[in-house]
Amino acid sequence: MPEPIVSATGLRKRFGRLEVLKGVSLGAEPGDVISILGASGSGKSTLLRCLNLLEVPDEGEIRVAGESIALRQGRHGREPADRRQVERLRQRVAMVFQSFNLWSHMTVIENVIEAPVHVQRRPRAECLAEAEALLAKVGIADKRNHYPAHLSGGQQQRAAIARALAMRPDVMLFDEPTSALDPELVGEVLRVMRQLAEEGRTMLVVTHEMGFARDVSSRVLFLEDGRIEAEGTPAAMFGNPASERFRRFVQGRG
Amino acid sequence: MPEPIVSATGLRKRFGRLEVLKGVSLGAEPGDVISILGASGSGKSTLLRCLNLLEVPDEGEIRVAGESIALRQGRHGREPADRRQVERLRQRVAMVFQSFNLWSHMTVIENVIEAPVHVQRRPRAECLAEAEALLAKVGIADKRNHYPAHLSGGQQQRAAIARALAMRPDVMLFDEPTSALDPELVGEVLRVMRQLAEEGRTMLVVTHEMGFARDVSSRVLFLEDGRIEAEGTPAAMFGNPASERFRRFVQGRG
Amino acid sequence: QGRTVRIATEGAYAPYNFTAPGGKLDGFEIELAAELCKRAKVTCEIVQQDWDGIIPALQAGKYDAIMAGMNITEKREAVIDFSIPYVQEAGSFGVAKDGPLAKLPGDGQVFNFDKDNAGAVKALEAMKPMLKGKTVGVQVSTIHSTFLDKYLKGTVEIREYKTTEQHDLDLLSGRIDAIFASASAIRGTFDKPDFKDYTLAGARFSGDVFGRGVAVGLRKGEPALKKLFDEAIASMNADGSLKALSMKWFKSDITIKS
Amino acid sequence: MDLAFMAETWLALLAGLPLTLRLAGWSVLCGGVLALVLALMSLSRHPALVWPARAFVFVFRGTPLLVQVFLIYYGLGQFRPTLQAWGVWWFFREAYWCALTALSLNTAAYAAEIIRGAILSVPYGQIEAGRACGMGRLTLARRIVGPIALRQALPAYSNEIVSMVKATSLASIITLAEVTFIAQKLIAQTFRAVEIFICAGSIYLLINIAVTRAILGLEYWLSPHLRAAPREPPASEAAHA
Amino acid sequence: MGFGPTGWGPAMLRAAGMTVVVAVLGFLAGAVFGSLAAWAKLSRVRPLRWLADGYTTLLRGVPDLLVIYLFYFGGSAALSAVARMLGGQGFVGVPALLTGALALGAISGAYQAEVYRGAFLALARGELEAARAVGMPPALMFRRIVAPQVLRYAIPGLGNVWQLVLKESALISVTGLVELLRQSQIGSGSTREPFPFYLTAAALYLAITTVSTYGFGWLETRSMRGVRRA
Ligand SMILES: Nc1ncnc2c1ncn2[C@@H]1O[C@H](COP(=O)(O)OP(=O)(O)OP(=O)(O)O)[C@@H](O)[C@H]1O
Ligand SMILES: Nc1ncnc2c1ncn2[C@@H]1O[C@H](COP(=O)(O)OP(=O)(O)OP(=O)(O)O)[C@@H](O)[C@H]1O
Ligand SMILES: [Mg+2]
Ligand SMILES: [Mg+2]
Repeated sequence: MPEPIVSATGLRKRFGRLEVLKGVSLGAEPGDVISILGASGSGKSTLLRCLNLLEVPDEGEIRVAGESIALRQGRHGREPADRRQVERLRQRVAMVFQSFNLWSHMTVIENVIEAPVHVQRRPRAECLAEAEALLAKVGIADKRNHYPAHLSGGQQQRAAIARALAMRPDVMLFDEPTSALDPELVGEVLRVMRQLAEEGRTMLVVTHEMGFARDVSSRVLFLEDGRIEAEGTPAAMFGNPASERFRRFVQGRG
Repeated sequence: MPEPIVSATGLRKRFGRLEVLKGVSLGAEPGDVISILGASGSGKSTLLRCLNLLEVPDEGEIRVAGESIALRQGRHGREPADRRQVERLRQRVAMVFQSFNLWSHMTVIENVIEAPVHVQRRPRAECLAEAEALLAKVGIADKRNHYPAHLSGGQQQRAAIARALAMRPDVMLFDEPTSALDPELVGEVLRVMRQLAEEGRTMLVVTHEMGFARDVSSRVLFLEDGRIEAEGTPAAMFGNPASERFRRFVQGRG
Repeated sequence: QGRTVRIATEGAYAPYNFTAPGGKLDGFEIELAAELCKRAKVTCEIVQQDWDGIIPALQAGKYDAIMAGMNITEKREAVIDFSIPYVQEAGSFGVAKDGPLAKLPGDGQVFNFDKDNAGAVKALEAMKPMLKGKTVGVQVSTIHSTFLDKYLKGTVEIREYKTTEQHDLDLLSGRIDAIFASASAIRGTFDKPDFKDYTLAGARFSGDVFGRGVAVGLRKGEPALKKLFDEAIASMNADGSLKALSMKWFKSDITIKS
Repeated sequence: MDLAFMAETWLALLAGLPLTLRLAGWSVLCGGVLALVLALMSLSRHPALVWPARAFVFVFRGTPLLVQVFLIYYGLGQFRPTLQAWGVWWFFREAYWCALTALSLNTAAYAAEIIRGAILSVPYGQIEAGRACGMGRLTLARRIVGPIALRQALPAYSNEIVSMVKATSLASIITLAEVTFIAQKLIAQTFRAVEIFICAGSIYLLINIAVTRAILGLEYWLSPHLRAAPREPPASEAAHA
Repeated sequence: MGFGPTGWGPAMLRAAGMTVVVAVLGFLAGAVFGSLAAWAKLSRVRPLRWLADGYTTLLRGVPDLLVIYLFYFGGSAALSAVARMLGGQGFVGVPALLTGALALGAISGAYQAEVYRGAFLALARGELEAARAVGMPPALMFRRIVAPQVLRYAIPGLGNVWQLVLKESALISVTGLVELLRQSQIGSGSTREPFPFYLTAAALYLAITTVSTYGFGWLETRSMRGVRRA
């Protein structure tokens, strides 16, 4: 069994009084596509954000590509011991935010080439060409010179996906990457993601698309109240759910 | 046939060179639930925003509750002739934004009672009680005193829905009201909407939930490139789509 | 004749006029004003006004007279009237006791350009070699700065200060080699312990640019008021009470003998 | 109004312009650099950095510039032997350097607050997005926080620059013959305060109009995202990458 | 300094009080002028924008002393002229405190306008739309949504303007008001001992600043509720 490229052990995270993650462990091997399901407020976004240290877990260990992220007790709670290490790791782990977070002072194309050019220091011309291709792939090539404020919701989401892909990351964290998309585009984006999976890219996807969880992912993880309530292959999870709670969740639909 | 409570005739809207709406007409009678479907960027949000004059159409007429909204040619394009009239209308037409737009300096409960207390001038105590009930209904009663920045995506969306409902509007404009929700909550929110429909509330819903469009709405409207490409009862639209384009759209899902 | 005359003073120019800790005005001109008003049989009210606005506010009519150590000069006469002068002081240098200028020739003698022009010029020429290249501080836009400009420009480097305290401080810090001001102002400063190593030096000058002395400033076109002040000053000069006041506040007689 | 007199006054005042400009320019520049350091110090979480920065801002914002100029020039002048022993007297001996020091320290305190506020107003999500793609602190500051904060700080900063231009007039109390010094001298000679002030005022006004226009231009250039969408997508490269 | 009959303490304290009064009045007047000007600047009506631009450019651009001169001497000259026309005579003084506060208000208003405008531009557009969408009329929207958020972003800038006004209050001594710096000048001219006076003045200004810094800090924390910080 190959070494996991990302793994978390015993993650705990609290905001004030509220404990959002209550000991979560997971591991993703190269090429894994893990769907993270769960009710609203169950801690899915927080889990993803912990994996690239946007939130520092109060307890637990995170390993990326064989390295354990060193954490230490700082004055204001736990903090990364080595900033450089975290920055290095983040270049290999891209994230698509639930609220997109496009940079408002840059056009779409500028948003996309920002990290490749200024963080990874790849040649600008190459990045531009790649960015154009990515924008075409997600279908917003004509909006390349627009500012985010002038895009529709779905266009923003696609720009955010292109931005993450442009970093050529090993691991991608998607926080509801298709929430603002119409069925056609959902299909398109899921196709892109499947293709990435085939290329061996690892993905962790928070999603409400049961179709995606069932058809594309290699593993499904059901989060409930800060704990992993159920976990398994899509076939096992959807075919014959061991968890009563998960069964209800999936059938929740009206 | 009853008089439509909202109607639009020949709406056109352009942003710079881009013509986003190219002559859209629609009418909603009391109790109607109209699903608006369409690809990303097809102008769905713009259409909704025109209906309550957040965008002023370049051409066309909008009527609400029998009144035609007076528009005039101002220095900077068209503008409402009578601000009061627009304000009056907006109190009867509530909107849930695609990006929620909760007021960041107010807690959830303050967001919900803001308009009833300060715009509609209803007694505070009554509004508070009603707001509590609404928050409970959408399942975020425990977050009443949180600021929007501390909520998960789904929680923000539900707060936005509660805020719109608190105005007791005649017409509700929903811009993808379930995009950030898990299947269970989608079911819950759709149940609330169905209930509103039964109470005779009129709704226009931009959605990517085919299930909702098929099961709840009284009419489905398919927008393509700024025009209404197809329109009809759900049965007619889904059962035997006259539009080839619409059939492809619905089946888009990968 | 029963009218009220409002007189403005600065209240920050000891010993002419200054403010006591409690806010009460005091000084040579305050006592003088009281006596002048008594003799002129008018009621007086003294108001305090910052120096920068003192002439504009007179012209605007905020008060009727200025008694603020103001010398009669041509430029001022172009915009306001003056009474006859009540005191006049010679200009003098102040230097460090152990500095290069301590031995300035002239030794405290007063030369008047109007009465003894040749003598004054000679005394000045005698001082020039020693002053050459030195930096002298002076209060800006005063008769003293006019004097330096007219007679010593090119010989000394002139540095202009807003107030006399400021050039005193710079003398102390050694940024300048001498100050040029009225003898009473210099003496007032050099009495302080900080300045025990400083002294008046060289010849003193009057006449010409120094003008005709310190007088009451009045709005133009009020001859009746000018007459009241002129007569009162003349009468105080005549009976020696002005001299007594001068002795009290300046420790010397600087009244004008005609 | 006496036009001939005004014209003559105006020309006389122009003699002070170079000094005024030099004082304003250098103090804004030096003050700006110091302000950035101070703002970053007070935003850091380290008490050893936060407190000195706060104390500095407190003292220099809290006392009038006039008093600062006075104390730096005349006050330090009283410690000449000490300063000579430290070998810095040559610096404090000169009114020009003292004025520049006081003006720079003063504007640094104000600008530090402006910059701090601007940095705090950068939306959190934008910073997170930067972190998430592995930006180091410097890149994040240069590419994301800097541009957004700069845009946000400009109106307030233009206030500060403009008031700095005017504040150079306080250098007149330490014998520097800039525009106001000359104006006051002329007033003392002619007593035509209002006319002379109007002349002096017009000089400051012209400088300040130039400054504010320049900053407005910069502001406009930096905020295309607040304007309408591009008329037609230019095929060229990104506008100001 | 001292507080005895020969001490300058009480006089300095009184002057400090005058400084505070003038500064507060000037700042408040400035808030009114400033928000009007900011509103005009953001409006779509061109002449209004020009007017506001002219106001802020002029009052920020010319030395403050000139503005005070014009308000004070200009104001009383105008009043006197009016009085003469009505058959009165002589000098009609404008109350120094009133002119001082108005002049400071006019000046600080020009600065505050820029601060408010900048803060307004930092507001999230979507939140304004949400307000419009519930039918808020402009005044209500201003009071409930815009003002609280503008204040949030404006507070650091306003703190600066307040400090500016506090110190600009020194300039109104040309109108004859005795505030802190004027009192120091009087004191140092009368005693020929400048340092004690300027140091005391600095200490008193710092005391005022301490209180106001604390106040602004409190406001800032309060208004920042609900904002996530990096
Ligand atoms: N303020 C604006 N300025 C310029 N272009 C705009 C603006 N708002 C929207 N557009 C453009 O108008 C088109 C329609 O936008 P709209 O938001 O109505 O799409 P939508 O149908 O809601 O899409 P989605 O499902 O992605 O939300 C898009 O191409 C968008 O780029
Ligand atoms: N910064 C914060 N401060 C306080 N509470 C927070 C913060 N961020 C998240 N929470 C709380 O933590 C819980 C989990 O949030 P999270 O965003 O992880 O949920 P989620 O599973 O992503 O939900 P959704 O599907 O609605 O996005 C929520 O109850 C939320 O209110
Ligand atoms: Mg989430
Ligand atoms: Mg939309």
